[in-house]
Amino acid sequence: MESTKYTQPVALSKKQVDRKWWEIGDFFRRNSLWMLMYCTGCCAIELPPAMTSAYDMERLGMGPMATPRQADVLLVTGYLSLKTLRRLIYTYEQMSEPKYVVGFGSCTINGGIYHDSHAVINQLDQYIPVDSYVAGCMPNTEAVMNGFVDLIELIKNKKANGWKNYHTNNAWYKKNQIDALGEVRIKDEFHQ
Amino acid sequence: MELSIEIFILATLAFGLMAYVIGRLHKQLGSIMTILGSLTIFGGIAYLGFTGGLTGETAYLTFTQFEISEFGLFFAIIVSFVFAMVSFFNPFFIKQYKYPALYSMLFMFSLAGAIGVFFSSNLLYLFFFFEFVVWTSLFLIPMGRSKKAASWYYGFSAAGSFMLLFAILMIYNANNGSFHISGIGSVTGTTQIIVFIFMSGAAFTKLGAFPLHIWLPKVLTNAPDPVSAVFSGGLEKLGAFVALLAIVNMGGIGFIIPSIDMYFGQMIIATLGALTIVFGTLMAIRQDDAKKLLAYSSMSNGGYILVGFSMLTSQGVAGGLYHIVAHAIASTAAFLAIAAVARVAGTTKMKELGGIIHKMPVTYMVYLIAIISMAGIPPMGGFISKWMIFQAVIDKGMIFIAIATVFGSIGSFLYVFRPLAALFLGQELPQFKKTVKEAPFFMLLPMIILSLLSVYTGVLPGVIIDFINKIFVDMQLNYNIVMNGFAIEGYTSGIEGVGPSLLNPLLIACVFGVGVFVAFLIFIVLKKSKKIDLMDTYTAGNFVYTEEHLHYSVDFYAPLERLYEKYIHIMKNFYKSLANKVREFGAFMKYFFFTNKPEITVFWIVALMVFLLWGDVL
Amino acid sequence: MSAILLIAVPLLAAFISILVKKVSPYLLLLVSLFALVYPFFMDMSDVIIGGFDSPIGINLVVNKFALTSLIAVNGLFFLVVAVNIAQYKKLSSILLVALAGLNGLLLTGDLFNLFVFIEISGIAAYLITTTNKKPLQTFNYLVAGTVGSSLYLLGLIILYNMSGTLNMADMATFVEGNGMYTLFPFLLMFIGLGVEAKLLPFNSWVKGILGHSNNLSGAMIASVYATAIALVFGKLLAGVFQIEGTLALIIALVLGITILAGEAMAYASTKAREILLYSSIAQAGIVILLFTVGLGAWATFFAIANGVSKFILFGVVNRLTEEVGSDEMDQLKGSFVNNKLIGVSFTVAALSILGLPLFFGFVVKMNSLIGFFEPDFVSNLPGGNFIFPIIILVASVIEGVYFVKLLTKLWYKDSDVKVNFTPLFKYVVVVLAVALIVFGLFQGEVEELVASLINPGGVFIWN
Amino acid sequence: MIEILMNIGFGLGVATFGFVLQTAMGGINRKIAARLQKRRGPKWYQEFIDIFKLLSKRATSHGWIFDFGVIMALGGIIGTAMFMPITSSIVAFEGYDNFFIFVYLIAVGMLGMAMSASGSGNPLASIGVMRALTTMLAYEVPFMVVVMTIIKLTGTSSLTGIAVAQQTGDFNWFMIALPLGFIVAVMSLMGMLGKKPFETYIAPAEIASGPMVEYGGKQLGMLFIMHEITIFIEVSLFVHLFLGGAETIIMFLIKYFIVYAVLNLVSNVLGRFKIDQVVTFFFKWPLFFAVVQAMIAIHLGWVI
Repeated sequence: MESTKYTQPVALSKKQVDRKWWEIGDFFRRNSLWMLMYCTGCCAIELPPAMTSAYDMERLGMGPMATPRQADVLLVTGYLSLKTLRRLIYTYEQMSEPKYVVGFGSCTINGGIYHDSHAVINQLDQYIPVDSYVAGCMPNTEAVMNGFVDLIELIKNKKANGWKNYHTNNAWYKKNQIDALGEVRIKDEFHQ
Repeated sequence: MELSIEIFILATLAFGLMAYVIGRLHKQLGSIMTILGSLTIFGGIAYLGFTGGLTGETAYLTFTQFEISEFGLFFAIIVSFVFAMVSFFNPFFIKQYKYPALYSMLFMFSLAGAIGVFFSSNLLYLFFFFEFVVWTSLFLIPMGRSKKAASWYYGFSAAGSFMLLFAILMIYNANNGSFHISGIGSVTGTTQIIVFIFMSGAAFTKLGAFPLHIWLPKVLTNAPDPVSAVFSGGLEKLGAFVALLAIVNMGGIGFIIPSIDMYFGQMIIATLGALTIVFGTLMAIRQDDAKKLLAYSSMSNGGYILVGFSMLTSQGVAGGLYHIVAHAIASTAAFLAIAAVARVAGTTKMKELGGIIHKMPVTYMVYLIAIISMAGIPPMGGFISKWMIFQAVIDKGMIFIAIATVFGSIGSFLYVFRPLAALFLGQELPQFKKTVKEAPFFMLLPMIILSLLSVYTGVLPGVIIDFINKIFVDMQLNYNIVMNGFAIEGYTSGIEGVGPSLLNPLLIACVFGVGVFVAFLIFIVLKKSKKIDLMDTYTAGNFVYTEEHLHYSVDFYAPLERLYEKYIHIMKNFYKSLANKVREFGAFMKYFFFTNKPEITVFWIVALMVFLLWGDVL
Repeated sequence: MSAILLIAVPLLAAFISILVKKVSPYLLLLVSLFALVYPFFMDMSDVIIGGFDSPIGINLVVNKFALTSLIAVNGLFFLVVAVNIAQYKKLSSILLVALAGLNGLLLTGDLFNLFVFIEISGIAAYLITTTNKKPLQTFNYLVAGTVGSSLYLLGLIILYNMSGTLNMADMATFVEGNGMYTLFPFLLMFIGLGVEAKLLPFNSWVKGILGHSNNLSGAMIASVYATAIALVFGKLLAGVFQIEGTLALIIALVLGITILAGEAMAYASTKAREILLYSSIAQAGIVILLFTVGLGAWATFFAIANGVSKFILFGVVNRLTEEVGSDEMDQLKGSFVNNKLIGVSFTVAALSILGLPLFFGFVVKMNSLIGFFEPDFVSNLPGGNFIFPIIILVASVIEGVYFVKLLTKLWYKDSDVKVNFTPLFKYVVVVLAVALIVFGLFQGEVEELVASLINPGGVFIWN
Repeated sequence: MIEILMNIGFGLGVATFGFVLQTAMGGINRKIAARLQKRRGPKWYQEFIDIFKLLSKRATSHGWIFDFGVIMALGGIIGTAMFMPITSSIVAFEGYDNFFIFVYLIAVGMLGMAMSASGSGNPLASIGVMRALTTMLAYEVPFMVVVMTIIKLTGTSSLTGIAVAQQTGDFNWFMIALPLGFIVAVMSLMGMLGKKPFETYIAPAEIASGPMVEYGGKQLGMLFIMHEITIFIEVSLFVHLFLGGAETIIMFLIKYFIVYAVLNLVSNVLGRFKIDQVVTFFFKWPLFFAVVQAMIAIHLGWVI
């Protein structure tokens, strides 16, 4: 039988307090995933059904957002040319932390049908950390929804740490990015 | 201690002369004299005025008479205060002027004239000082950007002051050859209407009210920066003074319109005041020059004063008077802030400026407080006056006037925000990153004082309300504003069981403070945010490296402006074509009478003779 | 001491100066100084010439009005001469004749005698304007002036035929009794004098003369002659003829149009001299208007104030024009930047004309206007007491605009115009400007002075 | 002193109540809208989650004015909400619930937000602010005319005073007494709340959510709180002015819900105006109706 005697509660260390707060935060974060849709590829076509009455992603607390500052999840929907990669990285770096990335379709995994194109990158993971992939070419809407649920699970289990990896392995990512993009000579496309 | 007001006027003139003499030797020293002078005058008048030590005896200027009235004191304190505050800017701007010594002298002279206007009990000499102000301030204007503004100013001012003169002469005629100021109230019948029309005309020109407003934006834009502040905060108030004499002192003019319980004359003034508000607002919204924008805002605020006065109720008149104080403080502060920017940046065009806040945060705060007051937002002075004017307008049930006042009030929000966004905020343009730095202490000092006063008048209105009540007693008006503790008890209820609605500015300020405190707490306990560069902003993935491309300041309200841009030049064109008509008439006469042929003369002589012989003369 | 000396001495000096050319300039200076000083010591009595009593013989009227006018006109004359004589030595005798003529105009109490002096001073004026080197314009002036004086003479003949007198005082009583019949001759005389006094449709000569004037002729015609003629006009209007009814309407119309058109024309001009000359047309209109409505006392001073101001304005502008070579406003811009003292005086004169406070012009204009509004003042012109003040005020607004334009151009533009003014000219101009300020400041004293021109009945009189 | 502190505490309570109420209401209405579109919709407390999530994130800041503006915005709105009566007897500062305080004090919040948005250096934010202010100019004028009519009729500008005047039977509910004015007020309220068709200044696809473009994390969270309280203030104003206020808190909740839900439903079936269409729209019919209503009520005295 447990003692009913009053015991002084053990003072939590700062780390523990932070952890508790983090867990609370994680609850909110996984129930309110605001997306930034980087719709350059064909997989973007799967998003409208996911959003509307058929699958209704709003019930997961997800919704589209206008700018990277406001968003939590970056959806990369399909193939990514080198030209857009620059912008993707720029956008990803503008998002406020914690931030997650979901890659759509085979293009973000291995290049998909564009795997041998000189203008397209093959593995998104080389350039920015991806937390969850939705495979398929193209993936059907259930798969997309499943991908989101996976992401929610990952956050719950504290495994969606891509954004932390981006900090810790920043040098590696940067190197890959620069290798892919080459030296950028243009300062500004329209107003040189 | 007792001092006569003429001592102050003479002292101001003496300071002006000293400023001139010293200014000839050393520019800055001369302008420092203006600081000393106007501070002395302000201090003296304010101190003696409040302690009752001011007398109107004349020992030297025996040709005129002075009387110390509460409303004269009210205006004199405000205007001399504005002069004193602006004078701090003189030493920093004096180098830009063509005639620095003259500038210092005329600056003081116009103050002397203004004081003379407020205390003269002899209407003729009231006019004397009125005109004196006109020509002394006239020569300050061309030291700024444009020389043309001066002739616009003179044209309108002269028209205004001659209207005043005509009214004064009518009063003189009606009062059996007496020029005493009390005669304004005692004219009757048609004379009263004529006097009212002409005096209001004078007030309108000085106040820059529609339709006699054209000079105001021109002058305020092109005059030297400190002079603009003086005009907007100080000299424009001469118009308010005349308006007070004409609209309030003369009482109701014409017949009463029954459904709103308004006199016809006052109704006209209120309508014109409302138009002033609307025109001023619409024009201010579309300006690109910050000074011009503030100029139109001055115009629109003048309209509030007119509307307030013309209501002829306690709240209306008190609101008008309060607005004079609030606007004098706020617009002086705003103009000074812009002047401080212009001094370092060299321009007041908003499309050429941006991100000044990062180098001039104090100036920014001064401007912010000033515009909060101008937009009539608590807890600043402008809120209280606008509230009273609103209440008065509603009380009368005047819908169209109400529309104008609301429109002006919301509109002011639009235009005052414009410099804030385009000039102070936004991207920090590279050309200002090095050159611009915060104004020196002696420029900040008056601006900060003005800001504090803006807050003070908005939080603790008691002192000014008391003063206004004293004015009511002094002018033998049956008005009164009741203070209930710190609250203004404005609107007495007509329905039983419902208490009157109170306005407690102190409470509002406190509650606002509490709100900000709570918000600050929320802000501070949360995770610290990452500081990033201004250029690191959302561009939909585009790479933009030029600040100008990320700075939105040209045609700020373009969609709104498009709706009325066809109609903006109506009044200006009217006056321009009037001037053209005069010119055409002159050219016509020249053509007909001034050829090089004596035959023409002979012809006219003969023609006139024939005409006379043919007619019924002989 | 007799007032006749004021006419006789200059005439005598004129003859002498023809004989001894070398001393003539000094003689001129001396005589004009004498003419300036002498009135201060004159007795206030009528002078009868030729031994006949006044209705029959010619008399000179010496009264306060005459004295004031003499001092003002002779003073201005002296200054004009003193400043310019070095340049125009040859004109000495003519100027002496002019002086005699002007003094005669102001003194005489006889209408025919007045005609004689008009002719004398007129001829002198034509000769003075020859220095403009614009013979055609001078010729025009000559023609217009001659027509004018002939009309005056014609009117006078008719009057003489009716009344049998030429004496002003006598005529006044006659006119009072026969108002109706004197209209036509009066009108002829009005037109005749109107030519000289620059009233509107009869003044086409002004542009030719003043528009091309030089240092001497500009100041002489616009300042000295204008003042003298205005005062003479005033003498007739206030002392001899009473105007009312239809005639008043016509005169009022002429004067009103003169004032407004003068200002409008000045507004439409871009040349500095033209602006000034048209402005002086308007000013002349105002002065005569004041005389017409019976505000003669202030009108006298109005004329004087205007004369002083115009002396400065024309003097300065003509000198500037001489140096710059053009009187276009745009060419003259910035002229005062390097000539501050002259500039200040010019500004004072201009502001005085505008009637701005601190300056003489304010006192004069204000009191003239107050005159209209005195409770017991009854206007003899149609439109009552209000129309004319409004016309004057409207005119003042227009006037203000172009003067301010002129002033800002001259002061505030950058330029390297450097004009040398002789020290004497500078001195004179500054003294006059100071005088304008002093008279503007001591308003009480001015008012007393003016009051002395008004008899106890409150009506301005000339005798 | 104690009393004032109590009042302030009370006021903060009102603000918190407003926040909770409107946030819940927002969630419920998202649910309703979802049901309308045959979706399940989010949880009713979704808005709370969103806000707390934002507060928990690490934000970016563009300098002190960026943060200062946000604090000023939220502070101003909290301050305004503290004056808001909930029922006729539940008022934090009795007698001081002047209508103009709400109109003007709310403006402090707006100004703070506008300032902060412009301070971010993003042109889209400035455009959004420009549109917001322009819209404000449009809807505020007809609304104020209607309110002025009410103030003129009841003789008080106190919000509880107006509500009581309707409850005691001096007037019908103003939605009945001033039918034209009511229609105008509804339109204005939609403008105030930034509901379609007047949500021009947010326009996510066009100008990337306008003023909010640079916000993320706690600043955005605070602006969301501010937004919720603003809506609370505006809808409550409407309830007190036109629906006779509320005697009890239950009545208040019901009326509040109905107003908000109806507006939400209406806005869900509409598209979006362009900004100049917003202005011309408001200055055409609503202003006209407002003036006609004022004329009828004040000058003719025809109040139902």
